[in-house]
Amino acid sequence: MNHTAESVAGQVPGAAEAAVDALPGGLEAGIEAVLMVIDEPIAAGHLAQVLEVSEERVTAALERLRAQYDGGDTPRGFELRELAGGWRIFSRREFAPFVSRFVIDGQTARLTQAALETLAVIAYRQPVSRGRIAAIRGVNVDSVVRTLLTRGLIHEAPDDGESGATLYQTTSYFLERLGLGSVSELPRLSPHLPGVGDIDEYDVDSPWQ
Amino acid sequence: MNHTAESVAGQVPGAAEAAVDALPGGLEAGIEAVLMVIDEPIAAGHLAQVLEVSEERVTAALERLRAQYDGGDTPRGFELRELAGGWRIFSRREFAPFVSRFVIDGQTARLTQAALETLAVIAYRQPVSRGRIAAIRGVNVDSVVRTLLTRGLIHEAPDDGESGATLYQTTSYFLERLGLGSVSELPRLSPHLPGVGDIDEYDVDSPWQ
Amino acid sequence: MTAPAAENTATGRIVTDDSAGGFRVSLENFSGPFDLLLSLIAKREMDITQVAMAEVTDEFIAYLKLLRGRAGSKALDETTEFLVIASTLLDLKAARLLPGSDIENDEDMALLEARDLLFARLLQYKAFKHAAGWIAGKLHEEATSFPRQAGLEAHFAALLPELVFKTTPEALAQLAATALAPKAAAPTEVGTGHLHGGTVSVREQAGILAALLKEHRSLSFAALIADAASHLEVVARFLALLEMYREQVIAFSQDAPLDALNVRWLEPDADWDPAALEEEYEPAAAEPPETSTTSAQAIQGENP
Repeated sequence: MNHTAESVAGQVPGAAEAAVDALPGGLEAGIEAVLMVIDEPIAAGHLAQVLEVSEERVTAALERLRAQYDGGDTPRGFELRELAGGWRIFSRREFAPFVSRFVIDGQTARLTQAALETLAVIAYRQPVSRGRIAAIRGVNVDSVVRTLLTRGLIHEAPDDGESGATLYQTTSYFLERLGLGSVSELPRLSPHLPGVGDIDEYDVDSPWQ
Repeated sequence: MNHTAESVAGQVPGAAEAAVDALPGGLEAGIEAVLMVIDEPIAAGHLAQVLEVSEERVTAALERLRAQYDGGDTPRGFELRELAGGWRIFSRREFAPFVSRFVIDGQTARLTQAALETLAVIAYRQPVSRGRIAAIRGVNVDSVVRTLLTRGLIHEAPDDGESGATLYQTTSYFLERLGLGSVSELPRLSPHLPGVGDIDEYDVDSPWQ
Repeated sequence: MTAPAAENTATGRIVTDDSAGGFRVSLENFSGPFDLLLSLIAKREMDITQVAMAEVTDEFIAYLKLLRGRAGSKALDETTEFLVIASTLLDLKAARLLPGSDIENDEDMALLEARDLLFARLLQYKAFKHAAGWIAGKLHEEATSFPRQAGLEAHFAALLPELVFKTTPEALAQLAATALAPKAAAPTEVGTGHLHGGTVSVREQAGILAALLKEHRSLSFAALIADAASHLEVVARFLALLEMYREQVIAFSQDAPLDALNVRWLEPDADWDPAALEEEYEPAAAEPPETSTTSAQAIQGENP
């Protein structure tokens, strides 16, 4: 997130060794120490700032850690994943049956088909108004949108000051729940849709098209 | 991802192989998976019960993990400590200066809207479990409950010995910040609000929601 | 892409009933007209791009009838959406049934455009439905991976900047009330009270007016509506006055524009009867209850 100018110094060969390098375990252990206390994904840039090394070094170290955790015959019980614009430790999926007993999750209530379809429209057309969602789905979506708001999967987009309509977009929590780094990782809509965007004046050149 | 049938069971001759032994990383990875996610120390006996192996095996595996994390020249950035009758993973002490910087820089001094709402629910329904708060708010509240705990606004209620769930209630610090003498001085809610018992009956998955 | 047929099976809404020589639709949970249309197309195993929509039109209309019969089960606007699509389908079907007329007239063009628009919207909906399936799969898959969120250790928590806490007890109570309030349930009934507003009979109001005027001979309009219980009654009395004027039992006088309107009884014959008024303002004779209501309920009963 915060790209400090000082951090770039670390990548210069022969540059003074950062304080973290002098500690047992070095940069990788330093990264792990911070990963232990975060409660949302942390960007490599933020880690670089905290640890006073370059973002490039942090990213490389994160990749090494990820490979170590996943390593070969004896992977660790946790994994390091990059999603929603940052890095975070997760329990390894195979152990979900054991871990799930310790996790209380209000999200386990499944989304209805209507909620899923509405979420899909918002994800691909964001920012988008309720009226447009309703036009695509052919039904009123007011209560479904409210459900998605309550669950933190979408939020109101910052007012563009032009149209009066409230626009909705997905949250970083949505990305976390889907394990995505950004909305650009959503799969393309069916390629069977040439020109459909024209019909209702949708933006064909939208990045999500 | 591959569920290799490789097993650690050989370490204990004659012992029946547990399900966790069949997973990649085996018992140690299973313990790690749980340790990474929990937020309070867990007893070896509890781990043994969840992982369906003997407590002796769990204790031995915990000792091996502790040695691995502390290991020689390249310790990890986290450590496994036994305290208060249980085990928990902490960030390694040597890296405290970096973690401290992260805490001081990154944290906001205000409660989020989600935290305030959760605090309100706890104030009016105390003592209350995380699961019930999640049901009322319709979202995962683990993270905000932890924030409220960290901030000293709530604490765990004395165990009632019946339900296994941890119950939360507000603290005297909470009353202090609100300028109240006791919880009974909180403004009354309108009488037509449903009792807590009714909350559970909401049809979360109504097809029309 | 997920086969529409599979989606149809998964939702299981369409039930073919050969013995009845027709089909039945179990009324639950099409999330919209596009959803239903897709299912019908899948059932006919038709390519969505083929011009064979007429074949599903009958079933769509039949579904609509059941929908209408199930009183208040759908929001009004939702039903309207179904109607819009049904009318488009009917247009398409009619065009197919009529003997080949001139191709290039405006109506045909409009029809083709309507058809293309409908297809385009259907295709679009289908794509989003597919995307929704992908999202559901990811959510399910990711639900097995739990993030570490152990929180700050005590010695780090002590470093946190002092909490800024300006919430008042009243604000907290408001938050609690909102959080604890029952979630707004989906309306189970479409309110039609505003459409009927209780029955106010013009003829009945005319009777009241006649009695008043017989007694006082001349009254202002304001006096005549002084005891009206609702706007609707005021309107009914005004309509009644117009009727009575046409019947030449009263006369109007107004000294200046926007001045008070005075109504004078003309005593045409002593026993003028408001029953003589025409019935054009009366509600249509009560129709027997929709038969489809009962049949829809019967079907529900079979498919709980």
